[in-house]
Amino acid sequence: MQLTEREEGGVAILQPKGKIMGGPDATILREKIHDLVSDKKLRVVIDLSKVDWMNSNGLGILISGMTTLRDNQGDLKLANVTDKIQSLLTITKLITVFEAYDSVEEAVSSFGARA
Amino acid sequence: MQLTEREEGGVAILQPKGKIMGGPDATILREKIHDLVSDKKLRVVIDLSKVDWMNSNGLGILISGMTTLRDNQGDLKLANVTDKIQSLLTITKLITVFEAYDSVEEAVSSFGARA
Amino acid sequence: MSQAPRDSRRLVIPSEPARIAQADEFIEKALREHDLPDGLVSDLAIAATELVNNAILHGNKKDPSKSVTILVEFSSGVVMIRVEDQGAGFDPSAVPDPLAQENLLREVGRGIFIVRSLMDDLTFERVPGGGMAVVLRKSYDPA
Amino acid sequence: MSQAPRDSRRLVIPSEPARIAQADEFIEKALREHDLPDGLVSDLAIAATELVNNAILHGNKKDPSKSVTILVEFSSGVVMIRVEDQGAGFDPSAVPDPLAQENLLREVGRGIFIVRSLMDDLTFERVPGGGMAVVLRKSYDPA
Ligand SMILES: Nc1ncnc2c1ncn2[C@@H]1O[C@H](COP(=O)(O)OP(=O)(O)O)[C@@H](O)[C@H]1O
Ligand SMILES: Nc1ncnc2c1ncn2[C@@H]1O[C@H](COP(=O)(O)OP(=O)(O)O)[C@@H](O)[C@H]1O
Repeated sequence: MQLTEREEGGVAILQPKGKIMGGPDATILREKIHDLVSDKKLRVVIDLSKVDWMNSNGLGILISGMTTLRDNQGDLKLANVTDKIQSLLTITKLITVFEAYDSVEEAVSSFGARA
Repeated sequence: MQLTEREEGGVAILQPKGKIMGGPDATILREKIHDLVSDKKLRVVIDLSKVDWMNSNGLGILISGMTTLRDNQGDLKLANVTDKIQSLLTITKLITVFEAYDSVEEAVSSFGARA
Repeated sequence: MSQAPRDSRRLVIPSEPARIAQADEFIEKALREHDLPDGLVSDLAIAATELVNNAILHGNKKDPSKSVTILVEFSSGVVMIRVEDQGAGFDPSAVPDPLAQENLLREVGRGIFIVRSLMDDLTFERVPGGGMAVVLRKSYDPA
Repeated sequence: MSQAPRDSRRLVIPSEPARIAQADEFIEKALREHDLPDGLVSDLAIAATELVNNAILHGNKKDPSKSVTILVEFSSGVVMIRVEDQGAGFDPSAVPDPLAQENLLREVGRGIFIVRSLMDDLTFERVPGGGMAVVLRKSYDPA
């Protein structure tokens, strides 16, 4: 997994790329989330369009990112959930836990006006 | 900061040693907490007896450890809070947030019977 | 229907979390050589990496002196992947239900559930002399 | 009361988070050479490391090509520590109250509050040409 970051309208957009399968992946994303918390960038969108596939490790990363941000008065939302990931979210019932949008733009604007 | 770990009655006891001032300290403790979560060791005591002092970084580490464990159905409690740390917890009102015990034994037994 | 000849491949890795990518590459290469379609390759890769992660983390507890053995076998339109560790083993029936409301926000505990959902079959064996072997199977359309 | 001669020391570090330990060592060494008691040394080390962390993380945003300058001065029973970065500066009055109920469980946001609590005085200056200088003062009993 590679991770790139950009900002749009006061929202941080993280784009993981490749496969999320374990090993160093969780550490990379966890440290990034904690950097964002320290920088008070508490509104985060994960753009999943470039993720080939993920296993339960990837799901765990998304959950811990979301709970960490919520614990710090922020939130994490998903954008561009691929069919493969959608079906994992469905069978694990995580679909009920995440807010997901069809595009980064929609996810960003769901946060409302810049704080 | 150095970190050692032991187990007692189904409870993981982490003992940081030295000063907790930032830099790599937070990463070390965060990765340890996540290893514990992955190993389903969800009852954790932090023994502060060997900590010379900590700044707000140390307080942040304790908070994120506690919230991460609680998000995963576990908990984090403090033992052997030194006078210096006690006064930091008091002025920051974090004293109302943490469960603290005078000894590791009391903190361990506060978790009740082994799950 | 022509029966493809049996193909059996083995990889042994030390129990380091970063080795997961090597295991995945080995498995995906074998699957692609048997012309499995993309969707099936990724389902199998998802499932197999779950088992390898478990063997490294839970079985061998990241002890690099302990190894994980991965066996991939193709025969009669079924791919079998067997992941063996040198750990203490475990009781799969004791794993908590990841769909229970109180577990939904936990970071971990969905691996075996996902493997069961994606594969046709999942079995657990204790290896004589210690360790656990977990075996998944999935049918495919042999070329 | 004899007035100790003014002692002024400077350390310049690149903006890498791991440099915090070097900054702490530099500061504590100066404080101990002036025979400050243990309790005061640790209060000053706590406060000073807050400012250095802020300069590295928030001011210079971990850009290792930007430096943090730490000045420690003793004069007339007052120790002054000045931490200067090359960042964009900030408005200290806009920092949220860490004691507000909704902020209690946040990981960050207590640094400046703690420095104010432990020290006698804390001032913020914009450095001409950009950057922020944060200055703390604490009185002590000169030997
Ligand atoms: N190879 C193994 N050796 C020992 N224990 C295992 C093994 N595989 C799985 N387990 C146990 O089963 C539990 C559930 O595994 P799994 O469903 O993959 O979720 P996770 O790995 O995220 O905890 C693990 O927490 C562990 O206790
Ligand atoms: N040197 C600095 N340059 C720019 N911004 C700063 C600086 N120091 C502090 N800040 C701002 O003030 C906020 C509060 O700082 P502080 O109370 O030390 O808490 P924390 O560093 O944990 O966020 C920081 O989040 C940052 O926005």
